[in-house]
Amino acid sequence: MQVNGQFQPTIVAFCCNWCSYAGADLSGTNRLQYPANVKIIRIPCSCRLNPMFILRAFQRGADGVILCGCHPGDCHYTSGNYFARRRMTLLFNMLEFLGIERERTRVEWVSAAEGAKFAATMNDFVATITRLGENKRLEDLRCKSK
Amino acid sequence: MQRIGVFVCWCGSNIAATVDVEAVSQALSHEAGVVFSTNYQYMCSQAGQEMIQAAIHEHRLTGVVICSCSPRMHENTFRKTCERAGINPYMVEIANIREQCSWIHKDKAVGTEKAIILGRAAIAKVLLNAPLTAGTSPVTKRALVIGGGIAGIQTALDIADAGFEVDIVEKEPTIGGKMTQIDKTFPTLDCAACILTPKMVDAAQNEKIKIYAYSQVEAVKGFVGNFTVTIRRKARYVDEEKCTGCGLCTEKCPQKKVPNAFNLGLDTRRAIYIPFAQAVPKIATIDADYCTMLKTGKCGVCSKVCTAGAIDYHQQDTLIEEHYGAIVVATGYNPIQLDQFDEFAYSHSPDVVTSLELERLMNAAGPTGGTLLRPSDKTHPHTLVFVQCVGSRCDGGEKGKPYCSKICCMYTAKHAMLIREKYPDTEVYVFYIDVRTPGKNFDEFYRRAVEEYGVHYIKGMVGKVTPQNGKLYVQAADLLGGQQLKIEADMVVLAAAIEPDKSARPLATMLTASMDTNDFFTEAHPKLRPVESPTAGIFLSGACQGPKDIPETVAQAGAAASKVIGLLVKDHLVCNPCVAESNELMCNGCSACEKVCPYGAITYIDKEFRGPNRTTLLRRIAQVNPAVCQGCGACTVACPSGAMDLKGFSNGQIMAEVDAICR
Amino acid sequence: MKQIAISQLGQLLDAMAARQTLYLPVDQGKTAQFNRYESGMELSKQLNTSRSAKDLFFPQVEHLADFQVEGTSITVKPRQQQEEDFILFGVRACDAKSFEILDRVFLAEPQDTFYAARRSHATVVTLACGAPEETCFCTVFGIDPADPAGDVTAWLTGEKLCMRANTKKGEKLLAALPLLEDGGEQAVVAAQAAIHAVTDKLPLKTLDLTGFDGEHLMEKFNSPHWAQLSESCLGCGSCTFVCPTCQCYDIKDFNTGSEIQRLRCWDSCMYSDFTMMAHGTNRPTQLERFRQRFMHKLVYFPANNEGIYGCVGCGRCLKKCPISMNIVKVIKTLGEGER
Amino acid sequence: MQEQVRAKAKALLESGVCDRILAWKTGEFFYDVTPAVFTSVEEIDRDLVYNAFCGANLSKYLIAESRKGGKVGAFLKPCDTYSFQQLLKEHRIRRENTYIVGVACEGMADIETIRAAGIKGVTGGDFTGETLTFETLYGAKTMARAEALAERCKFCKSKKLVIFDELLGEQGEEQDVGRFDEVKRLEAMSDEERFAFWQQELSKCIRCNACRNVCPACSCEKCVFDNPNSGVENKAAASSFEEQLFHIIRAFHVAGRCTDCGECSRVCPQHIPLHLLNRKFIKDINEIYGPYQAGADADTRPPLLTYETGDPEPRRGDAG
Amino acid sequence: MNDAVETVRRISGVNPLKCMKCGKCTATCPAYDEMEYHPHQFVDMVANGRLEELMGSKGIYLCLSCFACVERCPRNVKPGALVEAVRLMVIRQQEQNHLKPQEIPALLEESLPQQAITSALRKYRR
Repeated sequence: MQVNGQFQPTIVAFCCNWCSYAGADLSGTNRLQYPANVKIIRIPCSCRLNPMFILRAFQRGADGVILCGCHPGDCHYTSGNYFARRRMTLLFNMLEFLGIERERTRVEWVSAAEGAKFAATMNDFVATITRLGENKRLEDLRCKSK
Repeated sequence: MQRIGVFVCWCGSNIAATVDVEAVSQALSHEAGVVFSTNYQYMCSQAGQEMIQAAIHEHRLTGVVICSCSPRMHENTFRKTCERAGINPYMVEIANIREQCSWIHKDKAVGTEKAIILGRAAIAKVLLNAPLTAGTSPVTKRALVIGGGIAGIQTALDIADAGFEVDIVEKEPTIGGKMTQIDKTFPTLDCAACILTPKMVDAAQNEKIKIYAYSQVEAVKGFVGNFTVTIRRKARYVDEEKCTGCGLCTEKCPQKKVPNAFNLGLDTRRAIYIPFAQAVPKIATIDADYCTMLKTGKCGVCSKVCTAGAIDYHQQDTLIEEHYGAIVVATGYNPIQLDQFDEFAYSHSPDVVTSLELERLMNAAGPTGGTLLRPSDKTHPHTLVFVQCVGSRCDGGEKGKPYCSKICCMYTAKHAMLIREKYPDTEVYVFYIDVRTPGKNFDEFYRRAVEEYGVHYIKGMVGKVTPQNGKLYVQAADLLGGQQLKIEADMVVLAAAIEPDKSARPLATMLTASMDTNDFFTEAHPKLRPVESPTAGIFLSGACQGPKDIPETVAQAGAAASKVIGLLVKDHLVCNPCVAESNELMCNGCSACEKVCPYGAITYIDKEFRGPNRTTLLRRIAQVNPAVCQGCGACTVACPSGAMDLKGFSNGQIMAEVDAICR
Repeated sequence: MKQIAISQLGQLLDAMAARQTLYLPVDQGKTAQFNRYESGMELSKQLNTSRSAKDLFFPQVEHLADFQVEGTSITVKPRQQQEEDFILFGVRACDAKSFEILDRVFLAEPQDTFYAARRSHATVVTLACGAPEETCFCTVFGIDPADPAGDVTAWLTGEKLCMRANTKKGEKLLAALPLLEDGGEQAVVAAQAAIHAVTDKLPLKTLDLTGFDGEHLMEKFNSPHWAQLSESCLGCGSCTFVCPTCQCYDIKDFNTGSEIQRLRCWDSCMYSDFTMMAHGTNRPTQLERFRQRFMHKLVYFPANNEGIYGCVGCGRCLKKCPISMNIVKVIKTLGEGER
Repeated sequence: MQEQVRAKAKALLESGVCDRILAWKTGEFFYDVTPAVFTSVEEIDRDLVYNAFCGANLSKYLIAESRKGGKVGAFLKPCDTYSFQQLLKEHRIRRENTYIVGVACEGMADIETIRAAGIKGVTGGDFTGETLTFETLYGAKTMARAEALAERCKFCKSKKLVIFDELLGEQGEEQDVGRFDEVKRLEAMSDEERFAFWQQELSKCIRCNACRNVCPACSCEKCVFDNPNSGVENKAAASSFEEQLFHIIRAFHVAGRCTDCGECSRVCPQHIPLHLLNRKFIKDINEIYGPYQAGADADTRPPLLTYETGDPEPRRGDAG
Repeated sequence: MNDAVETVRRISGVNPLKCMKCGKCTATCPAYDEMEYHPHQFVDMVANGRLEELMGSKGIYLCLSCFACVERCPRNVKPGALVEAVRLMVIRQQEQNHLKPQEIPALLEESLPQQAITSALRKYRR
């Protein structure tokens, strides 16, 4: 999205309910700042993230998608993030294979105690996407005509 | 057609300061499906909740969106509010405009815009919500306590007292934990053994309590109300049924040079041992690392002297499986290793000891029989220096811990006081950064040490300790006196920081209970649910949750027990209704979902379907057990046909949120 | 008759493209496709494009209208239709014939305005077939690949491209191309003879359509052969989507977030969800779906259109079917002269 | 070989071991072979062929055939047996209702490759030997079978029949002939080049669903792209995104399950090299999680349905 | 003065507010007796902006830079680095009257070691 001639990326962050969503809450509780470009969607576990959701976000105008879950070994459901890790590893490789910038997708493990890490991650991700510019390769122009 | 009501909370100024709440409720009132939108100072207050209920009735709302604090905070509150007003509690969605909006943005325009988008996403989701009804699952009326220290014992006693069976798993040969090693307790100075050993005996004799000493938790499966735990009973090489605890073997064993772990290596014991006289269970254990028979096959003295015939050199570890409804973690603490603190010469001089070692040196059952002697030359020390905060309150890196270990100020005052009382000819210096004594009669206790016992409390730290000619040269700062002190001491006592037991981390993984960066277990809520883990059915007792003294530990142990009792009295638990569900018309029966399910919640049946042209088709389809499913959603992504979906977090709902956010 | 040297073909295409948008078959990877001409593009030498020429009049996705929802009111905004003239170059005889069949569907009342606009703005330049292949059976439907219809007919005669205007539109086009010179009649006759020499040898030229008509409708419909013919059909839409005469579509709405777009998308009667309705589908198995496609082309369509078949014998489905089941095998199995 | 196959088919019917036989049926021009079910010796004698054009993978038909009652005999080529075993693993086929005859395969010819070599107007010929002979409208032509092979057969991963009740011809071996070379070539390109490559290819897609419908892994009772409630359903790609979406999701859904039989690329009327997407997944799985061949055995857990605690993290784009 | 504190913080990379006033630096300092201000006071003075006093103190030149305080500090405050930074501040203050390269040759003496000349050039070159 362009705001006053400046590129303002739309970032969708999928956060698992148990660790990362709580980590995001903690960064709020500690008043740690990160850009408003980031909008969080709460999912029960990182393994709930269907690749279709990521593609959907890009279709609808997202410039970056990040998945945050419990650290490997800490999954509330024991194994969810391990499955998510495999799925995302392969999916991101495939997107890159199709020529879509790898920087647009990211996985980060953020625990409920890591409010600072959450904010730092989001600051970094927004900066990366801002540098990268608008998502042009996985866009659906129909959703951009306003 | 859904009729959605939107309620924007100011949270006093917490939200309203950086989000224009009026603009948000205005903007959201134009969203499709919204028939009512308002804002109010405190939605979670009585008045706020009544306002929501009134709006539900007046506008015949079918769904509610609350723009407020995190759903982790008040989702349940608002669900109950709406349920009381007659709509299904799962027709409520929360837009988190506090923790994830107003508190992280300073610019009001930015905050307002984001709050509107988050509100839209919640509206888009709630439009696809369906009323959900929770199922139930049975509760196994038996609890497991992991760790047999004072925390574990107290929890077990309290649970047993309420009439429920409870098992204690303790990795050491005896229960009792750290408290058995402590001499006296602050602030009353009563003897630890005198108050602890009766409790140990109570636990052993209580018919509801079963103690698995010298055992470890090997695997945990299941979920709240239905845990299956595999316990490894380590081989003692002594038949527990036969051993009478007479101790003859521990006197006759020829292997005498085993460091005595109970006395922290300050003296030695035999290869077959009973840790201490009051051990429970009082059963001998062979230390396989030192036993000549087990190592070389030659010896067998203990077997010969044992009249009960209890020695069994061929004993193996055994695995047993038990079922529990609740699990209490009481894994306790240990002092940290002091390798990183060379300046205090802990590794160089035996006269530099930790406070726990000092406890043993002062204990009547300890290596010196209760007389305070220097470990190096067994002489009476005349000058003692206590150093506080060793490894506590450190910033960053592998050196030390960032937290305050909480108990050191008080036990140091206790030590100083006891030494001055027993040996008035000693000079005792305590170097402190801050003296922290919140607690009933704590500060009075500390003042007595200073005022009545003449302990020298010096604000400042010890910079280095140099052992030389049988003395310890202590260089320290006296910040208030404005001088650098050089003290010639006989002994230095380090108040080492405490850390969670090393067994806690792998246990947390097994239990899927979360931990903080210091490996303390995380509580479900730091203030309101301090003895529960976020993982349902897992409770926390004692220092595994954070540094604690004995009274606090016992209090928490009781609190954890009451939470366990509250769970075990229920015959059934109400399940989370946000569980996976398979659409049998689309299911391929391929078993992908079953393979990723961590709970074994998915099974398959062959079901007959109506095929085209009046034919029938037998198809393999997946079925989800809603009582077992915990709603992680792993199966929904493994399923290629999309037959598997998650109630409350359906594909459609999440995509609707995505659409609303990216719009 | 006009002509121009093959070596000047590029200039001729440039001249046409300078007047109007020009579409012609070009090679894209291994296949030929109708593409919008840009200078330097070369006319494909392949016999036929992978997709047919119908795309230019009846595209796979047609954006019909937009809806805007504001509160409880809906505003409909129609989409713009074709307003500019364009040239469709290099259409083969079979595809040219297919336009006639599509016209019967889309130009009948009520007229499809999107299709009609495109038809009226198009000038079709057909190109006689150089080397027909074994899959060709257009002659069975009375089509002469050596003399295709269209506003202009063209022949490649070795050295020259010869062009003949058949309609006013065609005359107008040729008149506007000063590069062309008169002549070429003789070369065209020779070229036509060469084409006929091949068409005489075509293995499918004797395909017998006797009995494929309205009178035998029930007999064909109830034939026991459908089960065996359809048993290996995958139910994909490749035959449908390469077919120049298939004209079924579905209406889909797409919510962009700010508006709803109404799209008309090609559909295939081979699909399990074709004409799916609230009660389900009236063609529950692939047999019914398969039968529908061929009954439509070979029986229903001629029964309603003075005996004109819904097939032009282009042979695309013969080449493209993943399992090589096609209209020829159906005709042979169900026909009078069945084995 | 064709005679052996016919003889075996007839024997299976006559002995009553099978009630019907799934094999390949001759066509108009001999190369346009169709999968078919044979129920009589006469049909077999007349129509059953096993030649260089029997590329169709018959395993997927067994999903429906194995549920019809009675026993179906099926001739499966090496790559078909991988698909068959994978389908068994996913409980899609009732093994007890099938009788599998594994047939050795010399690689299948591709009529498009032959046409591209200038052999057009093929009306007949002999396709059983090392050299293929063609009768065409433009005279007789020949081509070595090795040259006429489909791309997938040039890079054949295995000539091993992994599951069968009976074997015709020689059992083969797994082989490594560089089937990932093309994937590597694409990987070596810049993002821009790869993007341009796939834009060019995927823009040709007409969403005929041939790739999906022929794919043995795509055997869903209802595909998400046909399900109006899935959120991704569409009839035709109305934007370049929808072209990408279909192929990414399809490849992801078969990741770890695709045996690399190559049917998707064989049937694509637009000649999009769809198998490269699947091969990319296979290559990554092999490299990251260790060698895995879908359908090679009945027990190994598919890579996306298992994990190791030490699995690597998804690679980051910004290298830090 | 806040600017100066900021500069010291930037040069040293130390946040003096992390100090919990335990005095371990002072306890460990071998130059304790010589220094007018002791390490913990030093940290406190920087934190409270008392830089002029510090810059005027001889003590900053008596610090041995042994870094024992840096090593021992439990809070990672690095008093030694702060001393170093204050010294640098003094040097920067002297910038107004520092030597210019062209002035150096005239000041050279036969007896000066080569290293001194080189380091002078390094130090005073702008």
